[in-house]
Amino acid sequence: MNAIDLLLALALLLLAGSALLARSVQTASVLFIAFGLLLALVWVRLGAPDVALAEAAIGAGVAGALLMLAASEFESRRIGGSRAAGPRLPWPRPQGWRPRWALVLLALACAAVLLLAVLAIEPLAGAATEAVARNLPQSEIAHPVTAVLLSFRAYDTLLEIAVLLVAVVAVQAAPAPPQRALAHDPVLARVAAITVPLALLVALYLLWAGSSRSGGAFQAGAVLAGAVLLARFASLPLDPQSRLTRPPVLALGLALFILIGLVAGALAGAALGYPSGWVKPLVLAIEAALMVSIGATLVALFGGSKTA
Amino acid sequence: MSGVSIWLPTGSALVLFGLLGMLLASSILRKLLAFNVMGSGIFLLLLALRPPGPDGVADPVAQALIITGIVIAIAATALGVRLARRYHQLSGQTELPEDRAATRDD
Amino acid sequence: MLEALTWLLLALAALFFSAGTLGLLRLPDTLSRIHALTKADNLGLGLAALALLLHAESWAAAAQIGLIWLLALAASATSGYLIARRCLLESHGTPASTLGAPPPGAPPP
Amino acid sequence: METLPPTIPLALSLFALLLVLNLALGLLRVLRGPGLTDRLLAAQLLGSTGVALLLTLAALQGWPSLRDVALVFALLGLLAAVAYARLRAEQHRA
Repeated sequence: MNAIDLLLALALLLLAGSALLARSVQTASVLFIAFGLLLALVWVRLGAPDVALAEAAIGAGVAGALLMLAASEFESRRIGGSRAAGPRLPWPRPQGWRPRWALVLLALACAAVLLLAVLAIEPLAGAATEAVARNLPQSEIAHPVTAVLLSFRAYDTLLEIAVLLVAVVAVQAAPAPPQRALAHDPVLARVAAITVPLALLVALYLLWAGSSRSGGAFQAGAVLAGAVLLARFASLPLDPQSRLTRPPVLALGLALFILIGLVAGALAGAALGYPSGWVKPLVLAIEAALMVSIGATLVALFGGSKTA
Repeated sequence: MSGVSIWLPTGSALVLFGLLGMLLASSILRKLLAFNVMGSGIFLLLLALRPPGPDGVADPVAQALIITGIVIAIAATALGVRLARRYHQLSGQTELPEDRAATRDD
Repeated sequence: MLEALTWLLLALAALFFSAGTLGLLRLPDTLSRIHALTKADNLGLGLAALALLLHAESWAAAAQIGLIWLLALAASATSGYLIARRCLLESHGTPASTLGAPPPGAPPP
Repeated sequence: METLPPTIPLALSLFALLLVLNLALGLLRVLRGPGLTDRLLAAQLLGSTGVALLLTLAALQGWPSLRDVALVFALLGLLAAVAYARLRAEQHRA
């Protein structure tokens, strides 16, 4: 089994290095997607399927597509020759960057210190794991990660959703450049017509699965966003008016979280607590709202839609 | 134990790659990409320092922290990408002025 | 019997995956490499899925494995088509006028 | 899993190792591949081999949730290719 880990680690470093050294930013973003998928496999090897789900959907899928969109925008103008910045190669610069040795040495020193530090740390074998396992029956949520996210450390998640909302407000404040409409592709349209509903179903399934095993609002929201983006790339008329990315939908998750946190918390005697017996429906309600808001947020972060 | 310790050097190396990328790359998008690679390295260290229990499942607190981290990273990346696109739209540049100056001096 | 069948299916799957990798390593041009990857690897995936179906713990799990295989098949066929098309367009220089023309029903780009 | 016949875990482990080996070798080729398109094959490679690896590990370790990860992999491999092909198509028409 260690051979698998070793090969995965080598492949991961290889992909990270080549993504950073790639000649064009487009190539770099393509390799970054592969890096994210490989990292998801590494999470699986480390026993963290929840993280693997989030990484595959958000880290590889949405982040990669985001970088790819910007890269194609930047490089298309360059190839189109509309820039007056003097003669240039089709790609930014042969190597992308030139080494400056002082900085390289500084970074090497930082990494060396980091490695020495983490090697010196005695791994905390299961202290938190035991604490979670001990309190799990009391939380009435079967899956430990979901219990941590929505019960034990619910304030963390609440603030995280608030950060997402702030980010999307900031992104929408900077207007996106207009996007060109995509031509119709019959093969893609047919495949997407089957895949998109399936992806929506998978999102619901992950949401439901989160209460008993890996899954939950974040992963489900990311798959939802992936489905909407896929529909957009295939010029399918899913959400043609961009209703999904309007403010009420974006704020729904945070609003319901706060509301339930206060009302149910008052009944339970602690803010963000849940009265016993009501935990499962309340958590599921919060997660459903979070899924919709997170999906909408990721789509909104991606930028304005333009239908053909 | 030995299975986990492979990931400590791997995570540190990813942090190094990300750091180098953020310091040396001139294009904004490359810097964002490097930022994400560096973040992945940190997450890897976080989880590698909490070895999985007897059932093979990793520490749920560390998992929850990393999931939160991934979501925050995408929010920051998206904001950076949008600002870069806006900057490109207004100035036609894909690099910040100080990076352009630095690479021109070399 | 079940055991022997599993070994056989996994061995065949391994053979196809290896063939796909060999094709990726040795074939001369991009289009052939796409072909090696999308065909051989998916056959390998199908055989592996069949082997794992034999040991699925429930009907739901078996259905999920089948669904994943179908989805991977559709995804890889579509991606293969899209990538190959893009590759062709790029190797032909001025793409929009020849191969990249949108179909009659589509709005003008 | 305890219900598996004795030699099956061995077969699955060997198969998983072989898949990772294929993955690493294939990646080498993809990284050296001359064209930009060759690089996208990295995502493709991870799509098919990654799904197979996840399904194998799901059976080997008895974690059904790994099949959910495989499902997401299959869906997102498509998204990557589509985004790439569509966005570049746009670029060439510009």
